[in-house]
Amino acid sequence: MADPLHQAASVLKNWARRTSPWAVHYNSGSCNGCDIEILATFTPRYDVERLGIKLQGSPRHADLLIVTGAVTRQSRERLLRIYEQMPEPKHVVAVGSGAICGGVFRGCYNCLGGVDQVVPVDAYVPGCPPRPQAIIDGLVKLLRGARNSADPPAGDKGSGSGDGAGL
Amino acid sequence: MQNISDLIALAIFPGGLFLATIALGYEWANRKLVARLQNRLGPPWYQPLADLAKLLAKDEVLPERTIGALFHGLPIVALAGVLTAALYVPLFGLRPSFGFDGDLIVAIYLLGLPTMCIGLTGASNPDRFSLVGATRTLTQFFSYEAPFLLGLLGPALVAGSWQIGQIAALARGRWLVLTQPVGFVVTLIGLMGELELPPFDAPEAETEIVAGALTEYSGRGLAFFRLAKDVELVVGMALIAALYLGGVDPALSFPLSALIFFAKTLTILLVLAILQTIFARLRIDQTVGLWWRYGVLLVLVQWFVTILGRYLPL
Amino acid sequence: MTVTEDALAKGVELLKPWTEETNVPEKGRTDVILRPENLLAAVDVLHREPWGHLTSITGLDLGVDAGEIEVLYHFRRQAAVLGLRVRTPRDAASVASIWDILPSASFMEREMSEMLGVDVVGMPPHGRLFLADDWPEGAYPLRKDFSPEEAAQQRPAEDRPGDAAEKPQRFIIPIGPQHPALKEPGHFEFCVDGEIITSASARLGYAHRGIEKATEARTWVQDLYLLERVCGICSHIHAMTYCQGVEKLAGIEVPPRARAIRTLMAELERVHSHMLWLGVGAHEAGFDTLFMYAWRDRETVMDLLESLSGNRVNYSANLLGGVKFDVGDGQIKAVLDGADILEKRLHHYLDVATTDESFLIRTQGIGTMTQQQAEVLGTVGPTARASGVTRDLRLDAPYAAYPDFPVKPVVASGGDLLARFVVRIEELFESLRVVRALVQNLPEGDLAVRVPTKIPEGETVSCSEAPRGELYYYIESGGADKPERIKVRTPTLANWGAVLSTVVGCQLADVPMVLAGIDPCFSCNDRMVRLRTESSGRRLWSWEELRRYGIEYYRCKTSAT
Amino acid sequence: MLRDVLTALVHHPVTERYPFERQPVPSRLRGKVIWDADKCIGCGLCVKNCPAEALELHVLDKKAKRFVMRYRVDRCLFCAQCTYSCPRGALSLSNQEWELAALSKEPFDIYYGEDADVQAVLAGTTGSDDQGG
Repeated sequence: MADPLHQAASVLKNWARRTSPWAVHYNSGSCNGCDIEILATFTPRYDVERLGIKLQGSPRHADLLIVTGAVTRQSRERLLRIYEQMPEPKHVVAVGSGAICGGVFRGCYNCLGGVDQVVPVDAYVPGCPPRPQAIIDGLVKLLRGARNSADPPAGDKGSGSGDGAGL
Repeated sequence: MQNISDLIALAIFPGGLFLATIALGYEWANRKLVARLQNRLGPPWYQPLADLAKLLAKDEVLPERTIGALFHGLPIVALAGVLTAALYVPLFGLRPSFGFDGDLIVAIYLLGLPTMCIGLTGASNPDRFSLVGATRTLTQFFSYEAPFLLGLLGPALVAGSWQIGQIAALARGRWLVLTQPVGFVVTLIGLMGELELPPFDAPEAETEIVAGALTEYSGRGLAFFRLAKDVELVVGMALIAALYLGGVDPALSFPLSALIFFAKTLTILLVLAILQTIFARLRIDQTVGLWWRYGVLLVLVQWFVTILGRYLPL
Repeated sequence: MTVTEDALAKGVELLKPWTEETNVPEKGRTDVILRPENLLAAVDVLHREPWGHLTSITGLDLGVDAGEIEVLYHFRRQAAVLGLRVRTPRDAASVASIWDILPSASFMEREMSEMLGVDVVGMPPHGRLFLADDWPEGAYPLRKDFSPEEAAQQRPAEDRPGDAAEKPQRFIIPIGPQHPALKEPGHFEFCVDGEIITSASARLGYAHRGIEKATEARTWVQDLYLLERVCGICSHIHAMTYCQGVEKLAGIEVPPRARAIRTLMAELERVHSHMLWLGVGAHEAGFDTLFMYAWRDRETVMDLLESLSGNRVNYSANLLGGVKFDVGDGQIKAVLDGADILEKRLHHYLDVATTDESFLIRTQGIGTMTQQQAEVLGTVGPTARASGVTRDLRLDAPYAAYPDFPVKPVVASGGDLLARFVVRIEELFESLRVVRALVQNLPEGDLAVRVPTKIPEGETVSCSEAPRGELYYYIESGGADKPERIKVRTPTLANWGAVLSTVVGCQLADVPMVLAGIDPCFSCNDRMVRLRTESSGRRLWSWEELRRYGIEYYRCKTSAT
Repeated sequence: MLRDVLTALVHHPVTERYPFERQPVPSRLRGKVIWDADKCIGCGLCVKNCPAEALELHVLDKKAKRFVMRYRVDRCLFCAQCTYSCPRGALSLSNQEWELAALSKEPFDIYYGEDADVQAVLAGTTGSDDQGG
C-alpha cells in the first residue's frame, strides 16, 4: 500500500466513486410519497445530476440502491434479487420512515417493517416524505461518509449499517 | 523514425489518448447543453472522467450462459473500430493522419462498428431485455445506414474522389452545405440515429426495456462502450464539419485552426442538443418508417440535383 | 321529492319483487335486503334500467357468534346511493358472481373473496390478487378471528432460487401502466389472438400493505394518519373523505371556514396530481423535456402546499372535526400569484399536448372508450369525463364547500388518450378558478370542533372526487374508540376494469400508453383483473414478446401500405 | 417546446445548489419534535394519539414533574398530531431541524429529560418494550 502509484490509484478510485454515484430506485410497497420526492430531485429545481447522480434502469449499472416503502411480503424477494444483481461496491439508501422501520404501516400483516431486515442499509433518510433537499442531504452524507474509508475487504457484502464501508 | 511518429499519431496525439479526453469533453458539452435546454444546471466538467474512472474500478459481473470471450471482447472491438476510423478524419484542424483512396467508405463502416458490436452482444446473452434491445439496435442500424452513407457521398461526388483528405481540400473554400442543404440535414439526422440520441433512443428506452442491449454490462465493458459512443460523436461531427462546413485550412497557425475546428463542431453539437430535447421518443417502427420513406428519398433527390449540377455544362 | 329521493324511490320500486326488507340508514342512501339467490336478478334489473353504476362491493364479517358474512353492493346515481345487502353463512360463505353483467366488478369481487373467504360462484379461475404468493391457504385477513401472528409464522420461504426458472414464459419486469418513472413492480400478461388482445391480466399485490385490517386495531385519530398514507399523491382527499364520514357518524357540523380550507387543499392537490401525471405521461412517451418542464412548474404548487401546511406531500391538514391551520393574508397573496403563474404555464402545456406532432402520434385515436362503454363499466373521474360521461362527485353530490363554490363540469367527447390529456389540463383551469374564489372570500369562523374519542354506533358511506375519480369510503363504528370496519375503494380500482375491457381488441403496440392513460396509482390499490377469453388455444406472451410483436406488426403494416 | 427550450438556454437555470446554498424554509415546516420539560404534566395523551408509536413517556415522579420522553425519529411521521393532542403545548415541531439523515440508526433514538433521569430510565428499562401507543 505504501508505494505512491497504488495510493494515487486508490485516491482516484475513491474520488470517482464519490463523484459519479449512479442510482437505481426500487419501491418495495411505498405509498408513493417518497417516490415522487425522489423523482423531484432529478427535476430542474434540485437537479442532482450536478452531483453526478444519474437514475439508471438496470441494477447492473448502479452503485446506489434507493429503496422506499415498508417491504411488503410480495416484494421482499424482488428487493433481494435486485440487491444481488448490483455489482460491488454498492450502497443502499432507505428513504422515508416507511423504509427505515415500516413507518405508519408498522404492524400491518403484509409489511415486514424496515428495509434493513432484508438487505444491509448504509444511509437512512427519515421523513414522511422527506423533502427533496433532505434526500439530497442524506446522499451527500453517505458520499461524504465514504471519503475516508478504505476499500471494503474482498468478499465483504458491504458490512451492515454503521461504518459506511468504502464506496 | 517513421513508425515511431505513426505510433505517436496512433496512440497519443491525434489518435487514442488525446481523442478520448476530447471525446469526454464533448460528452460533457452534450450533457451540459441538454441540461441547460431543460433549464437544469447539468453536470460539472469532470463528470464524464469520473464516470469512466468509476466504471473501470467497478467489478464486472459475467452473467451465466453467456460466451465470456464475446462478452469481454466486443467492447474492445467497438472502441478499436472507432479509434481507427478517427485516423482518416481531419481532427483538430490537422490533416488526417492517414489516407488512401476510398477511406471515406472505410471510415463510415468503422463508425458503424460499435452499433454492430452492441447488437451482437445483446443477442449473445440470455437476458430478455438485451435480446429486445439487440433487435431494436440492428433494426435501427439497417434503417439509418443507407441515407447516412449516401448523404456523406454527396460531397465525394462533387469532389470526384473518395478520399476524405481530398474531399476536405476541395470543400475547404466552398461550403458544401449551401449547395447541398438536404444532404447536410439527412447526414446530421443520420448521425443522431447512429449515436442513438433521442428521439432515436428506442434501443435503450429506459422506461420500456431498462437499458436495451447493455443491460447486463457493468464495469469495464460498459466503460468501453460509452467511450466508443463518445469518440463516435466527435469523429462523426468532425467528418460532417470537414465535408459540409468547409473544414479547416491547415495552413493556418495552430491555435487558430484548432479554434475554428472546435467552433464548427460545437455549433453542430448545439443543433444536435436542441433536436434531442424537443422531440418525444419515436417508436422503433416510426423511426424505420421515417428513414426508409423520407431519408432515402431526400438523399436521392439531392444526388440527382448534384449530378445535374456537376456534369451538365453550365 | 328531490332528484335523489326520486331516484331512490325508482330503485326500490325496481327491486320490489325480491325485496325482503328496506331501511334508510342515512339521508340519500337506501338499503335493500335480498336473499343470495335473487342477487343476480336484482343486479340485472338495475343494469338494464340503467340505474346508475356499481360503485363498490363491501364484505363485512358480522363476527364468529353471529356466524354470518354480509356483502353490500352499492350503486350510485348522482347523489343517490342504493345498497343491496346479502347475507351468507360464515363457514360456507358463497355469493353468485355478477361478473357476466358488469365485467368491471370482477376485481372488487376478487378482493372480497380473497380477504373474507367468500366463494364467488361463476368467477373464472384466477391466481392470487393481493396477498403474497406464499400466503398460507385458508387465512382470511379481514375475518375477525384472523391472527396476524399465525400468518406471519409462515415467513415467506427463503428465496426459492428456481422461482424465475419455473415460469419460463413469464418474465417479471417492472413495466406496464404503473408510473414507469416510479418503477412500482408489477407483472403483466396478455393473451393474444393474432394481433388483437383477447384478455389482459395483471398480477400486482406488491404495494398491498393490509391497511383495512390495520384500521381495526387503531383509534379513530390514529386511523386518520394511516388512511392519509394509502396513496402519497392524493393523501388529502383520503383523509378528508374519512373525516367527513366519521363526522357524519358523530353528527358533528364542521365550521364553514374549516370546510373551505379543506376544499382549498383538495383543489391544490388536484393541480399537483394532474401536473405530476402530465410529466410522467410524457416521460413514458420518451418526451423528457416536457417531464422536466411540467415538474419544474409543479414546484410552484408544491411550495404553496408546503407554506400552507408544512409538508409538500402528506399535508395532514385534517383533524377530526376540522382543519389544523388557518390561511393568513400573506398566504392568500402567495396563492393568488401562484395561481396566475400556473394558469399561464398550463395554457402553454395544453397547446403543446394538442399540437406537438411527435406527441400526437402517441395519443390521438388510441385506447378509445365510447360513452356507452364508459357509462356501463362504471368508469370514474377524468377517464370517464374524457368519454363524455359527466360523472363528477363535486357536482353530483357536493360536499365540504363545493355547494358555495360550485365547479363547472369539464367534459370531452373524444374518449381517446388525447381527450384524457386535454380533460385533465382543462380541469385544472377550473380548479384554479375555485382556488381563487375560495381564497378571496374565506368564510369566518373557527377551525375545528371537538369530536369525542368514542364514535356512536352506526355505518356510513362517504364519497368524494379524488384527482383520479370517485373515492368511496364505508365506515362502520361499533360505538368504541376503534372502528369496526373501514372499506376503501379507490378510483383506480374502478377504472382498471373499464380500461382493461377496452384493451381487449386493442392494438398491441399501443397498450403501454393506453394503460398509462388512466393515471393508475398502484399504491392507491393493488388490484388485478382477469377478463373473458374467447378464443381457445390462446398463447401466453410475456411483455417483451408482446413488444417485439408490436414492432414486427407495425413494420409489415407500414411496408405493406 | 422550441420556444421554451431556447429561452431556457439563454436564462439562468432554476436549480438551487442545495448543499452549498440554502434557501429559506417556510415557517410552518414540520421538522423534528421538540419536547419542553417544564410545560409537560405527564398526561400521556400525545403517546396515546401518536399514529406511529414514536413517543414513549417515562414518568419517574409525577408531582416533582420528573419525566423522560423517548422520541424515535425513524418512526415519526412529522404529522404534528401530538402538538394538537397536548393540553399544555409542551410539544412542538421545529422548522429548522429537518436534515435528519444518518448513516446508522443510533441518532434516531432520542431521550429528552434531565441527564440523571435519562440515565435512570436507560438503566431501568433498557430491556422493556416501549410504553407508547
